[in-house]
Amino acid sequence: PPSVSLPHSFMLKSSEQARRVQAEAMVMQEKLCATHRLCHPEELALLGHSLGIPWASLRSCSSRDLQLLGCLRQLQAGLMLYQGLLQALAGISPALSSSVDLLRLDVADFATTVWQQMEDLGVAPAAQPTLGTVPAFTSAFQRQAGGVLVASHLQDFLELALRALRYLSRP
Amino acid sequence: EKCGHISLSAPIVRLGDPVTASCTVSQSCSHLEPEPQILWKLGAELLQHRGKQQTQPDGSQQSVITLPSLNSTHTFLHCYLNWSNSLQLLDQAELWAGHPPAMPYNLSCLMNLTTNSLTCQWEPGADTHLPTNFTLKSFKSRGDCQTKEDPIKDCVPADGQSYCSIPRKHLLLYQNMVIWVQAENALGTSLSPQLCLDPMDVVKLEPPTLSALDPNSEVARPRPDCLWLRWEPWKPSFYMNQKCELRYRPQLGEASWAQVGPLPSRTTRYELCGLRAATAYALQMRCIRLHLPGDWSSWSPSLELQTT
Amino acid sequence: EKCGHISLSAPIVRLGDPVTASCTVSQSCSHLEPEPQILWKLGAELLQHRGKQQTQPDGSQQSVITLPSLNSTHTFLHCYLNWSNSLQLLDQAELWAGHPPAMPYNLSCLMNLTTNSLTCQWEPGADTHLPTNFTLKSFKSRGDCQTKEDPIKDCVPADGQSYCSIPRKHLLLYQNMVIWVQAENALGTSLSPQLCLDPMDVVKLEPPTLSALDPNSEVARPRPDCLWLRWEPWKPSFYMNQKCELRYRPQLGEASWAQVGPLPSRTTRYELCGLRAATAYALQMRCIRLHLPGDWSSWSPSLELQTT
Repeated sequence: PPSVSLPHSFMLKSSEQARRVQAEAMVMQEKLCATHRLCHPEELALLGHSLGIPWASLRSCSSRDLQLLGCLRQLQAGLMLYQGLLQALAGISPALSSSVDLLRLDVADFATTVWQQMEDLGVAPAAQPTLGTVPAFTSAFQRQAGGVLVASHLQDFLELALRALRYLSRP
Repeated sequence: EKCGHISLSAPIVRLGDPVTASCTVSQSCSHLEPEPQILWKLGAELLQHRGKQQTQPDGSQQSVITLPSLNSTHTFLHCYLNWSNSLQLLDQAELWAGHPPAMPYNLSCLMNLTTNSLTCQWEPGADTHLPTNFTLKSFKSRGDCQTKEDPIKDCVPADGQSYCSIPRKHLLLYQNMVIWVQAENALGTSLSPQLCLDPMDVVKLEPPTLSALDPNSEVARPRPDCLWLRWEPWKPSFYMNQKCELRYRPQLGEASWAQVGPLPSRTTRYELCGLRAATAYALQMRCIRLHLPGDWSSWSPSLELQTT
Repeated sequence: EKCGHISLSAPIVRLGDPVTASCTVSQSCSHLEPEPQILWKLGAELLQHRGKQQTQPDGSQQSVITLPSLNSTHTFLHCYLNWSNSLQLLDQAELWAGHPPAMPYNLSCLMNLTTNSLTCQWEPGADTHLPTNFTLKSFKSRGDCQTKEDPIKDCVPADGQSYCSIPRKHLLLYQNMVIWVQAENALGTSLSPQLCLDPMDVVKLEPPTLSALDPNSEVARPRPDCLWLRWEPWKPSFYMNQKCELRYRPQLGEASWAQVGPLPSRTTRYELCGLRAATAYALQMRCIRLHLPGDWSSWSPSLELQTT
C-alpha cells in the first residue's frame, strides 16, 4: 500500500490508552504482591515456562527496524493474546478479580482502537485474530503466579508500544 | 359470575379528555329489586341522572355514562345499585389523567475514573401526572456516530431519579457512542436529542494535589519573595497528559488572583517568586487534559504558605 | 502436569502445633538440573537444610519438611527449585494457625415491636485468628422448652457482627422457643448456653409519651403546688396492659427524684400536687408489662413544667 501515516488523534488516544493499561497492570502486580506475597516475577520464569504461557512479540515495532503495518498488526495481535490470558485468569482471587476484569476490558478496548485504525487505513487482515490458545491454570497458585507474569510482561510490551508510538509521532 | 362490572373506554386519558364507562349488573344481583337502579359516583360526587340504563338480552342491567372531560389526575369511578334504599357498591375503577411525556432535555454525561462508569443526567420535563419510565439508551458507534455498532444494555435509573450510570463493562473506551433518554408512559413516548461522545472525552477530572516544600532544604538562603511547592495530578488520571494553571493571592484582603500557566501536570520542585515578603498566600491549581478533549478540573483546595 | 506441588498435613492447625509439608517437583521441571535442589521458605525466611529430599520412583524429586511449631496465624510456605543459580518458585501454600472457637456467652434477646423481629446479641469470645462463622439457631418449643417442635431457619449475622434478627414470619409469638449461638471454624465448633423464652416476654418497651395539660382548662383556680399532665403508652404497645411510674424533681439543683407509682399506662388527666410553687420541674415516666414477664422501659425524655 502507498506510504501509510497514522492520524495524530490516533497517536494521542492510543498512547493514553497504553499508559492507562500499563498503570492498571502495575496496580494488579502490586495487589498480587500485597495479597499473595508473589512479588518477584523473575522467580516464576520456570513456572511460566512449564505452564506454557505465550509471549507477544513487537519485533516490527523496534526503532531499529520499524515497519508501521507490521507493528500495528503485532500490537493488535499481542493485545488480543493478553486479553485471552487475562480471561484465563478469571477466578484468580476475590481481592484481584475487579482489577483483572478492568484490565481485560481496557486491553480489549485498546485492541479495538488499533483494529479500527487498521480498518480505517484499509490494511486490516480479512479476519480479526482470535484470542488464541492460552494455558489452563489448574490451581489458585498457578492463576496468581500466572497473573504476576502476565502483568509484568504486559507492562514491558506496552513500554515497547509506547516507544514505537512516540517514534511514529515525531514530525 | 360478577355482581357488577365496570368497563372503561380507557383507564388512562389525557387531562380534559372524555371517558365512557359502562356498568353491567348481573341478574343474580339485580333481580331482588323490582326496578333496579344503577348509580354512579366520581370520587365522592354522586353523578345525578347521567347514566343511560337498559336491560340487556340476558336480563342483566347495564348503565352507560360519559364523563365529558376528566380533570383530576387520579380518581375512582364507582358503580352502585340502589338496593332496598341502600347504595350498594358493586365495582369501582381507577381513572388516571395526565400528559404524554415531554421531551427530556439538557442530557449531559461525565466519566468517573474512580468507579469507571459513565454517569448521565437530564431534565425530565414537565410533570405528566402519570407513572413515567425514563431509560438511558445507547449504542456503540464509530467516527462521527453515523454507524450503529453493538447496542448497549438499557440503563434504568432508580425511581424518580434523573441520572443513570452505565457500568464499565458496557462501555467501549476511546470510541464514540450514541446516547439518548427515552421517556414513556401510558399516553406515549418521547426521546431526547442524541449525544455522540467518547466516554474518555468527558472525564470528570479532579484537581491535582499541591504540597509545600521546605525552603531551607531547597536553597541555601531562601529569598523572602519566593515560595517552594510541588504538585502531582489526581492519581486515577496519572496516565493522562495534562496541563495545569496555578493561581495565588494573599490570604488577607481582597486581592484578585494572579495566575501562572500553562504548567506541567507534575513537578517535584517549583519556585514561585515576585511575592510580598512575610505574607500568607493561598495557592490553588487546576488541570485539563492535554491535546485531547476534556474539561478543566475544579480548582484545588487552597494550599496556604507564608513567605519569610 | 504440575511443575511443583506442595501438599500439607493440614492447611489450618492450632497455634503452636507442628505442620508437615512435602513438595514434589516433576521430572519435566527438574531434569534440566543435574542435581536439582529443593529449598523452602516460610514467609520471607529461607529454611536452611530442613527438608529431606528424595528421588521418587517416577523420577520426580520430593522434599519433606516438618515445622515443629507454627506460631504465626497466617503465613505462606514457598517451595523453590535452585535452577541454574536462580531460585525458582514452583508452588506456595497458605498456612493458618489459630484456636477452635470459644463458647459464645451473654446471649440475650429483645423483641422489637416496630419491626416485629427478635434481635439477639452475644459475646463472641476470644479471637480465634481464623475465619469463624456464628449462627443464631433456634427451634419452636412448648412449656419449659423440654420438647423440640419445628426448627426455625438459621439466622446468619452480617460479617463480623455479633447480633442477628429473626424476622416475624419465623416466630411463634406467645410460645416458648429455644435459642443458642453456634460458633464454627476449621478447628471446631462450640455452642452457647441455650435460652428458653417467649419473644413477647422480652419486648423492648419504649417509654410512654408525657404531655402537659393547660391548668386553666382543668380547674377554675389552679393550685400553685400542682401540675396537670396526661400520658399514653408507646403506640406499638397499646394492646399491652402496663403499669407505670412517674418521677419528678426541680430542674435546678441536685434534688433526687421523687417517685409515684404504680400508675395506669394511660390517663387523660393527672394532677400532681405537693410541689413547690413557682418552680420548674422535670417529669419522667417509665412503664412495664402488667402481670406478664417484661422489662421496664427506659425513662421517658423529661417533660418540663412550671408550677404557678
